[in-house]
Amino acid sequence: MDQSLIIDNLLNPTILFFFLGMIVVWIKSDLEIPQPLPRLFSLYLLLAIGFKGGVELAHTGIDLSIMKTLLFAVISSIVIPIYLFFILKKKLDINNAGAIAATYGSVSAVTFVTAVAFLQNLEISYGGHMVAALALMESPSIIIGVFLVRQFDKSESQAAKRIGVRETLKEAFTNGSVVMILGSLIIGILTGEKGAEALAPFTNDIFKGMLCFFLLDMGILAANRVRALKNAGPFLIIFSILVPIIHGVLSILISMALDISEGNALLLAVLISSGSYIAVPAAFRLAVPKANPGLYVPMSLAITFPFNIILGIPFYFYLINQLH
Amino acid sequence: MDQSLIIDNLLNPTILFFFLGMIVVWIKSDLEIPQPLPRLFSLYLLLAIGFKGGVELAHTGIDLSIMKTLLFAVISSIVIPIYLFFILKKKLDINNAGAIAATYGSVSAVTFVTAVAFLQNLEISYGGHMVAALALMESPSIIIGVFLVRQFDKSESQAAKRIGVRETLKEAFTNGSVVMILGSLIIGILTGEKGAEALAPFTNDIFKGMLCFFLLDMGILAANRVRALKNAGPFLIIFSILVPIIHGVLSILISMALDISEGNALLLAVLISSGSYIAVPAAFRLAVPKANPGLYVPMSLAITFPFNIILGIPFYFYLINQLH
Amino acid sequence: MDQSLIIDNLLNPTILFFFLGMIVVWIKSDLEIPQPLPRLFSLYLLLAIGFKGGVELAHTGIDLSIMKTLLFAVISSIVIPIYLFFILKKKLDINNAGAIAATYGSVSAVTFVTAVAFLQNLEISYGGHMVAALALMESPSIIIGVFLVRQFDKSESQAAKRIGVRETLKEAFTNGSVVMILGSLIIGILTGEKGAEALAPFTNDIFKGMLCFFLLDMGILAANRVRALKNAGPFLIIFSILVPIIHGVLSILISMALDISEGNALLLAVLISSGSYIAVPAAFRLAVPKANPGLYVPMSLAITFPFNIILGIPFYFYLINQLH
Amino acid sequence: MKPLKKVEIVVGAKETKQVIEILEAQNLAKYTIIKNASGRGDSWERDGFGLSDVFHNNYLLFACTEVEFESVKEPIRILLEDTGGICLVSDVMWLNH
Amino acid sequence: MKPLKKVEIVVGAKETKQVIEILEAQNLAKYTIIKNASGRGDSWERDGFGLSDVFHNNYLLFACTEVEFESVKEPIRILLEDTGGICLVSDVMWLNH
Amino acid sequence: MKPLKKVEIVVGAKETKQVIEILEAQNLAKYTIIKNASGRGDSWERDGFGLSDVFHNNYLLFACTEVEFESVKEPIRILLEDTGGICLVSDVMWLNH
Ligand SMILES: Nc1ncnc2c1ncn2[C@@H]1O[C@H](COP(=O)(O)O)[C@@H](O)[C@H]1O
Ligand SMILES: Nc1ncnc2c1ncn2[C@@H]1O[C@H](COP(=O)(O)O)[C@@H](O)[C@H]1O
Ligand SMILES: Nc1ncnc2c1ncn2[C@@H]1O[C@H](COP(=O)(O)O)[C@@H](O)[C@H]1O
Ligand code: NA
Ligand code: NA
Ligand code: NA
Repeated sequence: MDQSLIIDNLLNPTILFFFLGMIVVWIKSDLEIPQPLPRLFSLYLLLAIGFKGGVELAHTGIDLSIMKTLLFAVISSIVIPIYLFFILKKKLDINNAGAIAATYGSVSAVTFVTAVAFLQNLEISYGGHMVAALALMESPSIIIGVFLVRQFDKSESQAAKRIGVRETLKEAFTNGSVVMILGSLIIGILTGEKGAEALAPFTNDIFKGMLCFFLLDMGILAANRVRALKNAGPFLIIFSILVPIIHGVLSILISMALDISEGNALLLAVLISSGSYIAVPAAFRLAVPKANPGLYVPMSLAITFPFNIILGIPFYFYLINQLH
Repeated sequence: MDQSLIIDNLLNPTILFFFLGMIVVWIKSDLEIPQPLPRLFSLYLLLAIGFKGGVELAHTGIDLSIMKTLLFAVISSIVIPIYLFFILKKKLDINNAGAIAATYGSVSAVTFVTAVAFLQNLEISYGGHMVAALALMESPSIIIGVFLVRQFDKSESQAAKRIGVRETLKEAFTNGSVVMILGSLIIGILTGEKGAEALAPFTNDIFKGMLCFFLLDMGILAANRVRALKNAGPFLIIFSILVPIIHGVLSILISMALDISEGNALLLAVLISSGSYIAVPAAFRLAVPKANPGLYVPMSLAITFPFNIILGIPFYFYLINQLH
Repeated sequence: MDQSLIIDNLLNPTILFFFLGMIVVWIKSDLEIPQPLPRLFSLYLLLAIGFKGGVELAHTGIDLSIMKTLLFAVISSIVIPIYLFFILKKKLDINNAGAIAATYGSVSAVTFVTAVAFLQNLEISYGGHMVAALALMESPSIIIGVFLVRQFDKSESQAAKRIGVRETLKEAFTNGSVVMILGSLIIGILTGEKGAEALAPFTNDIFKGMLCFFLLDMGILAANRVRALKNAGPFLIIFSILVPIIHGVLSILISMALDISEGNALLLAVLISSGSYIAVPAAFRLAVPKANPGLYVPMSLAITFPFNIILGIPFYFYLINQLH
Repeated sequence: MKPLKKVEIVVGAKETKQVIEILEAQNLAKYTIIKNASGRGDSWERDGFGLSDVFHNNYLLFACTEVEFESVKEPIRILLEDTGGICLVSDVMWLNH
Repeated sequence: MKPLKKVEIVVGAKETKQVIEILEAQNLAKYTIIKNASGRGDSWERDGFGLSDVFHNNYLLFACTEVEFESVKEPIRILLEDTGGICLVSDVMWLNH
Repeated sequence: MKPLKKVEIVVGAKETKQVIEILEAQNLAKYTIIKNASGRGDSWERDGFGLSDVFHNNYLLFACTEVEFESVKEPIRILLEDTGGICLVSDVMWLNH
């Protein structure tokens, strides 16, 4: 494998700031990005990526090949939580099995954004509909995860009484990050070229810098959260690295079969292999309070996410290039 | 009336983000712009608009026509609270009558900023002194409102003892948003062309994007605040829409008579028709604590403000165009 | 002395916003930059200045003259706290003598950033290694200050038992601002030209605007903190103005002898004459809790800092020009 | 001054709405909330960081009569059984104005 | 340990200064403030959002002797009558150091 | 409901870690922290502004048995002697779930 891809990725300021964040924790520095500044960066990134995707989508329109890609994306987010649940059920209680399955069926917007920056560096284009894929993939696995838990959990859970099917659906589809990205996407579609140009200094020019800041915070967060996995045992750690690799590779093979372009294939691989740590915990806290966010959030946030942005993205890209 | 003006306005990303904010509340999404991020956006907008106005003003200088405009602006902010008070007194207690009167005598900086963005889209220029008008119009109606309440309220209010005339004046003229806009205006005047250029990427280029973010938050806020008016009765709701229309139209007619340019006439209409929801509640909370901010803030923030930015601005502009 | 230098400096928007901040406090306005927005600006400035310094340094490389400058910088931050300690010991208790000595041996990043903006205005270049000097000068004086206090304080302090030499070293070198600037510097070095260009809109273009915002907050802060010195007596007030002048002048003379360029000599003078108000209080709070931050922080923040950015920088620059 | 019960509840940020719904169901809609609390208990640490609410707690305080408290006691207990958190009750004097 | 009175006050963010002035008038200038509280009471809801302070509450806490509390009790009562809010008093032991 | 001691501590933001270390040393790792408190006491005013933690306080609250409190009482007293701050102890009933 072409090592220069990985090294190039590592010398990217965005990834370097992520490392800086991890170092901050290792040397026990008191550097922190106080709340709610991380929300500012994350809202900004969702707005920028959503808006740009919408503008792009208005330009290209929707054709059969786009529909194909979106369908693939949504189906993956339905199939993955089901098959993972039955594997996880053998090792874990029902609640946590459902939560972890939903986590990996859903997606990580930050990983997506980092992959977008990776593509921009290489000047490789991607479709605006990939942002739609991101938005569409957040919620389905939540519904499925909660449904599976309720199906198999025989105990009379209080939460199940309080939070019914409708509340779960509502919670899954109205999560802040889903609404922000979908809303910005639609606004991007409705806004003409001229409107997009007027926003470009905000949504495009300072994008990379904001991402650096945000990944600095994510590095701090990931390095802090990883501690919670001290007693989690090797199965879950291996799971958090193996699952993205398998999902990434499979996704790339299917993308090839579907004749999906280089850039889009990378983003799909990143979406499918990443795990959620915003929408899923929010919904599961309400619907399945007995699942332990101290477990499934660190898995996706502190292992899968760093793996993906450091090694996964260049590796997936290498694979795509080999197969093209 | 030329419908395309309204539709163009509605398809503006800034206004679309305002709608997104309202939708967030309607679908009960957990999306929120956590405190104090909205303050960041609002401080930024005051700084940017103030500074740009100052730079512009240093360029054009002050002439008789500008003095005329400023005088008109200040007089309107004195006359309006007086006449409104005597109307409102018939329907409401003295305290709330005074507060609502002051609210509509004063101005909304966010409405002003949105109108500026509207003009920028149409590439219509406006004078730097309009920012001075904005700053000058914030405080007078507060003084008058408090004075009227004290005049007509016979109860021995504790607040009147604690907060005298001097404290009220101080509170009215040193409100944070007044100081921020006036300060930035003066700094803009003192700074030369070169200094202004160095700041332009900050004050100009990212301006639209910051406004989008801020209007997203204002949409959430307006949709939340409107609930407080559930039991307010139809009079106040109708008042909150009728008053801006009347004030806007009157202001446009006088502007025509005074031969004020298109862009400036629009901004004046917006200032005069808008209502304050920052400076007035701050001062009234101290000087007239018996007035209910749960009433007069939602009126200006949740009815007048959305009305103005969605329909008012294109309507005023249409009218100005017809009369020119 | 060429008065126009001072007046030019005063009419700089950055400095004007600092004045605005002080006025806000004097007129008792309720304008405030709520927490943690000031941290956002300060983190941004450290990131931007560090990154730019690193990119510059990668360009120029390190030569003997740079090593000379860095050595001079570090030595000054070792010598200053020692000599100041023995002077201060005559007037104050050991704990506060140590804290003030460490304060003036260390540096103020904000003063540095303001001086950078001053140089940019005059289009005078400076070396990327000056950022390294800033980072290297933060910590040594802390170690020395704590060491001196422990040496001379005969009381069996509980803190000394809890916080040993190792903790003090750790605290001094892992302070958030040190890590942020050093980390960004190294990232800047590792990132190539292309990466730097992609970040430029963020790190360069909006830099001045962010500095304005930040100095507005610093003006508010300085004017508030100065009150704490009401009962401090004239010695400390005079100290806070005299010490920067003496250190600035001495530093300039040595810079001339070492043949250091105009821009770099100014930045050195600013570093050496400024006092820390972030790293030093953080470390002293733990290691020497009996020292009073209500004393040494206002000295550097409310007297030395305003003196330096208003009068010091143009004065040092005038002097450098005369001697060149 | 009038004797009342002060009830302090620490729960996850996401769960606060459910506590308030319990109060409202008994017409007990007077309370104060302090957001952004962090803490540790029997479950995972809530360090107050991160983008997801599940690592944030809220602190909720309300003063009410003993009778009023009795009316919400059991629903609160059942909720906390599910969600974790803590509920502390103490005697206070209310400076009625 | 020494018995003291703990006084907790929730008032609008704008009014906090007036509470502190009452304390300072009696040389009772030891207190802790937690800003950004939200809540509901008899008046309008303070949801903690928006640009204006009138939808924000502050939480103020001070420990003092019973005699000291008596000296500020009446002025606080009069202020709260005007501004709304709540004042709760309870017994605590102070771990004097 | 079970009787417990409620311990409230206000200390400088920098010192909070040391309080928690004291608790952890006694296996008392259940607590709630509210950051960004401001206040005044015997030492300099902590107004909650500025870039340095030394002008910020934290509020820490934990509920424990009397025996547990006795085990941390002396170390807390010694720490506060050095760092300033306040520690208040009161009786509460815990709604055990
Ligand atoms: N004994 C306690 N004292 C103070 N706060 C507590 C205590 N136990 C739990 N908490 C708070 O309640 C939250 C949830 O508790 P738990 O469900 O036990 O993990 C913790 O994160 C703490 O903030
Ligand atoms: N019974 C109560 N318990 C807790 N907080 C209260 C109570 N009553 C009022 N408050 C607080 O005091 C604020 C003002 O109260 P009010 O003036 O009654 O609207 C409310 O927004 C609450 O934060
Ligand atoms: N009597 C008190 N009541 C409430 N808070 C206090 C009291 N004394 C001190 N504090 C808090 O503890 C912090 C440090 O106190 P001190 O070390 O006395 O300056 C102060 O800034 C206050 O926040
Ligand atoms: Na996935
Ligand atoms: Na008006
Ligand atoms: Na120095």
